[in-house]
Amino acid sequence: MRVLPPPAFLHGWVARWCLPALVLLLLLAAPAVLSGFRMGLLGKFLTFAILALSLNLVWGYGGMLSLGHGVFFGLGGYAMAMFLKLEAARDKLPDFMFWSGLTELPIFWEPFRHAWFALPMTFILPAALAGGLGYLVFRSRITGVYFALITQALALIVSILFVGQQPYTGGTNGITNFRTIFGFSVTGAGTQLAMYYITVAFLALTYLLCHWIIASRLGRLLVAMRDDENRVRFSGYNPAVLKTAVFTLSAGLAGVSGALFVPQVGIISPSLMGIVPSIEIAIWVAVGGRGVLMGAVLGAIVVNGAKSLFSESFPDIWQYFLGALFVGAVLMFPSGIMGFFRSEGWRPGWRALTQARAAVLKK
Amino acid sequence: MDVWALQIFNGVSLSTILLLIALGLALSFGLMNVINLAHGEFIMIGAYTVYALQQAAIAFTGGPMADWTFIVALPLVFLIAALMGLLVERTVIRFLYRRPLDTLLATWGAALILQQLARSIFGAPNVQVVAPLWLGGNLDLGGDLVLPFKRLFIIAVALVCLAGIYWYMYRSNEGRRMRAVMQNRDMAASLGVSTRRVDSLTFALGAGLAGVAGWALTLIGPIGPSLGTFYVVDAFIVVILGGMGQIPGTILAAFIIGMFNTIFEYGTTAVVGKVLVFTLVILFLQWRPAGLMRLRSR
Amino acid sequence: MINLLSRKLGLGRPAPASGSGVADSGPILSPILSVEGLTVKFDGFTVLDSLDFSMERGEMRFLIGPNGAGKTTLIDVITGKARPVRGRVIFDGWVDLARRQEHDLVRLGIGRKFQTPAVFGSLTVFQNLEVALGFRNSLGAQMRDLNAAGKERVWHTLEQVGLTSQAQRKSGVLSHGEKQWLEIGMLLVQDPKLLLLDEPVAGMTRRERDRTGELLQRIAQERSVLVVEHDMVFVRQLARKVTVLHLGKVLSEGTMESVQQDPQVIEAYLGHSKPRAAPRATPTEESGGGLRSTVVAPA
Amino acid sequence: MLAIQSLSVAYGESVVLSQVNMDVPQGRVVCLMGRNGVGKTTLLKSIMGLLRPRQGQMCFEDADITAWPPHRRARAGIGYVPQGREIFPYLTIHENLLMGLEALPASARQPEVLEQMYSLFPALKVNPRKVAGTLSGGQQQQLALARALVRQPKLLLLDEPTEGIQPSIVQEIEELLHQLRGKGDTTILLVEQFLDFALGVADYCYVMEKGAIVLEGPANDLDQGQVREYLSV
Repeated sequence: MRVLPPPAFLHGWVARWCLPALVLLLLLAAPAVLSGFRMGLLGKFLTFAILALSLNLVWGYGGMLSLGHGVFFGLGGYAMAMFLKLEAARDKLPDFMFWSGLTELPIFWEPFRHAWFALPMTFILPAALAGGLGYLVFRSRITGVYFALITQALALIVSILFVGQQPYTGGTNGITNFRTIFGFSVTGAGTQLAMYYITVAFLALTYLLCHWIIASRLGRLLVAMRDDENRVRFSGYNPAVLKTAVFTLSAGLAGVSGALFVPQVGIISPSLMGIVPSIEIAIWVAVGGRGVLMGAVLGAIVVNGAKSLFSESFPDIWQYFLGALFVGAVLMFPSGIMGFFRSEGWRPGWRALTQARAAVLKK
Repeated sequence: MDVWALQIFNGVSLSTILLLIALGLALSFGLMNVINLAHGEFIMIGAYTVYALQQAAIAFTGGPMADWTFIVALPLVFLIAALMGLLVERTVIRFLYRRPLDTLLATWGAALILQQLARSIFGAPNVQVVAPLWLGGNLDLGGDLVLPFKRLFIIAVALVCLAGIYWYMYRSNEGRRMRAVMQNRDMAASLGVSTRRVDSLTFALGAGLAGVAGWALTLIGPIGPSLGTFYVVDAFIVVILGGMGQIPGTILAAFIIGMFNTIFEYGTTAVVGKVLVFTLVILFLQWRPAGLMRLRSR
Repeated sequence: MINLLSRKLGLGRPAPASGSGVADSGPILSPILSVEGLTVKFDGFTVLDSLDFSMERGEMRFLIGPNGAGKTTLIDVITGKARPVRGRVIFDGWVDLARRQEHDLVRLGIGRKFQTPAVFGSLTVFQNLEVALGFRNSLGAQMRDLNAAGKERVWHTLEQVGLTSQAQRKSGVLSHGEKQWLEIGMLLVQDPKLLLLDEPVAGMTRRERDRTGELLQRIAQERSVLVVEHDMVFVRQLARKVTVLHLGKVLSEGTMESVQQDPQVIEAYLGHSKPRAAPRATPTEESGGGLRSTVVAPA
Repeated sequence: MLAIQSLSVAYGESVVLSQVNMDVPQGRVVCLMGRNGVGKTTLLKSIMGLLRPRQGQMCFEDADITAWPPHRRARAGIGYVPQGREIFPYLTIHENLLMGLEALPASARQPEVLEQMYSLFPALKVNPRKVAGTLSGGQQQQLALARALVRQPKLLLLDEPTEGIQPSIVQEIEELLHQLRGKGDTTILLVEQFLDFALGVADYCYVMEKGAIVLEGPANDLDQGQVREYLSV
């Protein structure tokens, strides 16, 4: 039985760029109709969308479920926050250091005065951590559940490490009370609008970068590794190096999203990088559709939209709902929103194809 | 000298609790290739069961019985946690055999629901179980060596549990069946063992043990809805270090992690100690990726 | 960064010159593969027993033998999956294969096909070959499309394995036989010196098997091929030289005809190497001694 | 006793058994022959319920067992000695034997019957607390046989019991099969690739090639030359 090919327009150029372009247009137009509060919220979701994209790259395409992406997000966020905090403190000691009894600025804070150092660090710090850990882990051929658990342990350890180092990191409260960014008031409407557009730009760039990668031979190699790592090894590649490279890049992108988050929301704290937020990123991706770039973006926006909707009025129900979402998304909709539209919404022929593919993937 | 003896004592005390938690994880991984992220919630359920029972005793008897509820609670804790484990296994995990990563996410969902349930029933703030008076003292061995009864009691109970597990695994028919399924599922089924039943029982057993760990933790500090998350990650590390699904490896790993944690903590701080242990485990895996013990494979 | 990674990947460099033994590049006449005194044990059970075996350049050799003879284990040792207790495997006259990583072996020119087809199910047939072809590209080069020569090569290989018309289909939906051919194609496109094929026609229909036979004939013109196979019809069709393994040792070697005549081989396949007791009379009525007494204890 | 009708089994895309019909009558020894890789083991696994057939039907003592899980088949009286023994390597000899009683209702699990097995296989009696994985191949095979026989199955599936085993033990196994056949209350389906061994014990033979039965008949009527053709290189 030949399976019908999907409708031509859906897998051609149009399909590839139509939805993203539409989303981009909506995002660009959003500030015109949204209140400042809602726009701020949307801006926050968009940083999460970047984060989800970064996880989708390693998990959706590479098959490595990282439960530690919150850490990379957080490291980027802290790097940015240190810069902003120093700008706010001017020549004085940042307030929380003063409260914790420090008398002078710790040496490793010093370079973060400079944007040329701090901004690249939002990428480099998480990337370096991921690169080091990733190489060790992948080299000893730790995959699957083991990898997930190790990254989860990373999330726990780094978050309690930041809680414990009160004088240097602000402890549980994290770093907050920023004043200006490059001289502009952080809370100013204009700054917020600018930050929003910068975030949209970064989201678009990240999307393009991810698309470029997955559409390249490297991306196909990544998918090949997900399908059958042993075959990749027997095809002459060293999976440890490839995986480390992708994991490193992904962590760097997560760091950038953290850096964009901080000026918009005004805080970074260990509670944003621990176990709970780290694994929530995975559910954004799962709900949106793993292995589909747009899925990660939509998943991050939809789940967080629902979260703010619910948790404003019924915080209890939200927790139950989130739990059910984890169970349900995995048990009933393993291919997420995008997968649903692709398989159920269209012609039966495509459904058959997707099912056949799913069956093969499951194997 | 006394200082070190005390550290070793603390290490043993931590190790036994870790082991109670990790055993369930190791057993269900060895049997079903499944890691249950809701495992920590069984700890929490165990702890809250003690709390609820004590509150009930105080409410109905006005207090005098409260001390004894703590002991009475033990079998009940085991039973309730085991039943919750059975529930999770039957409703979530059994559908996800052979999809380990998906199991992680789905069981995390179950964990969230269980945590919120605890929050809805008992409130979000931490609560404290009142330790029985007779556990309030210390065993004074002279010098600086003062061992709290509470900790000694925990070690004793944990050892009793371990002895029970040992008996169950190596002396009972159910345990023999479980080991057989672990070693060769198809063959065990071909000999007439209902592997589904063994899976469920083992899972429930692991959950029950975690519940007992929760019961023990009520002696150490306050309890809250997310009590389990903190301990269970250490247990994951134990299971990874021990070699997934390896019982002797798990036991050894629990003691190594417990000891190192306590010793590093003593030398530095609690947090730095954890970082050091984590780093050591990662480095150890470079040398032996399959953990301390591994099944020889053909 | 990319350069560094590429070096780590070992992409784009010639075969490592760090082989042990003879320093010079391999003499042309040396065997492509030579196994010397190889012993492998699992749990104390001897799977390969000081096995000596060698293959000439450009040869297509079939490896047969009853169950548990150690055929797959031999391939496992060559590809570094199993570790020998003693002995060594020399490739291309001078490269000792001990403790080589898998990707290193591929770069040396050894390709292995697994028993069950291992292809990348979510990639198209073309992309599968593209991934296989790119193993010498650096990470940076992986970001660019295949050059024209590379594409040409992929198409050429597709034609060789007869999958041209399937090029744009996801390989996961291919039939079993097509997957097998695709995997062979993935090896071919890498232009290996030595091809190890583990039961390439298992589970194939008759027609598929015949096509595979033709394919192997063509492949073997340009490289050395070692095939493990049970399907005797297939072996008979193709084989020039056959090695029979039994209990971890070479039992017989030669043309198919000579091997077939070898009493030891017949014994290994049909009987036990033990002095047989006279058949016992048994009480069951139907099982009269007739046939049994005519059973010739071979050799 | 066991009737198989047009059974087809596939691993993914690759068809391993196609349209196999087979009949194992009560009290007989039926032998299934063929070179390795033709699907003999797959057939036994399907009978045991370890593989799901794509189509076809299996009946055991008039019950349709096609959809039954393995443990239910075991409890109905099917015993299985798999290829490669598959004893439980970290269980003791004694525990392995106890596993053999699993298929019986709890009340019928009499440890006394173990004694019979020990007297049947004295090698196992030497140290029943020994971990089974440390036994030699031949002893493991004896253990696997004992484990299957201890509950006195109505139908015994034997997969290459002589593979890779020293001749003296092969002979013992052969004698055991003769004894079992003599008693007549155990039906045996034997998979074997060695012609002389097979013909030595079987009443009826099937020969398999590429997943299908190509030859069958009473052991003494079988055209030996043809069988050799199928089994040899």
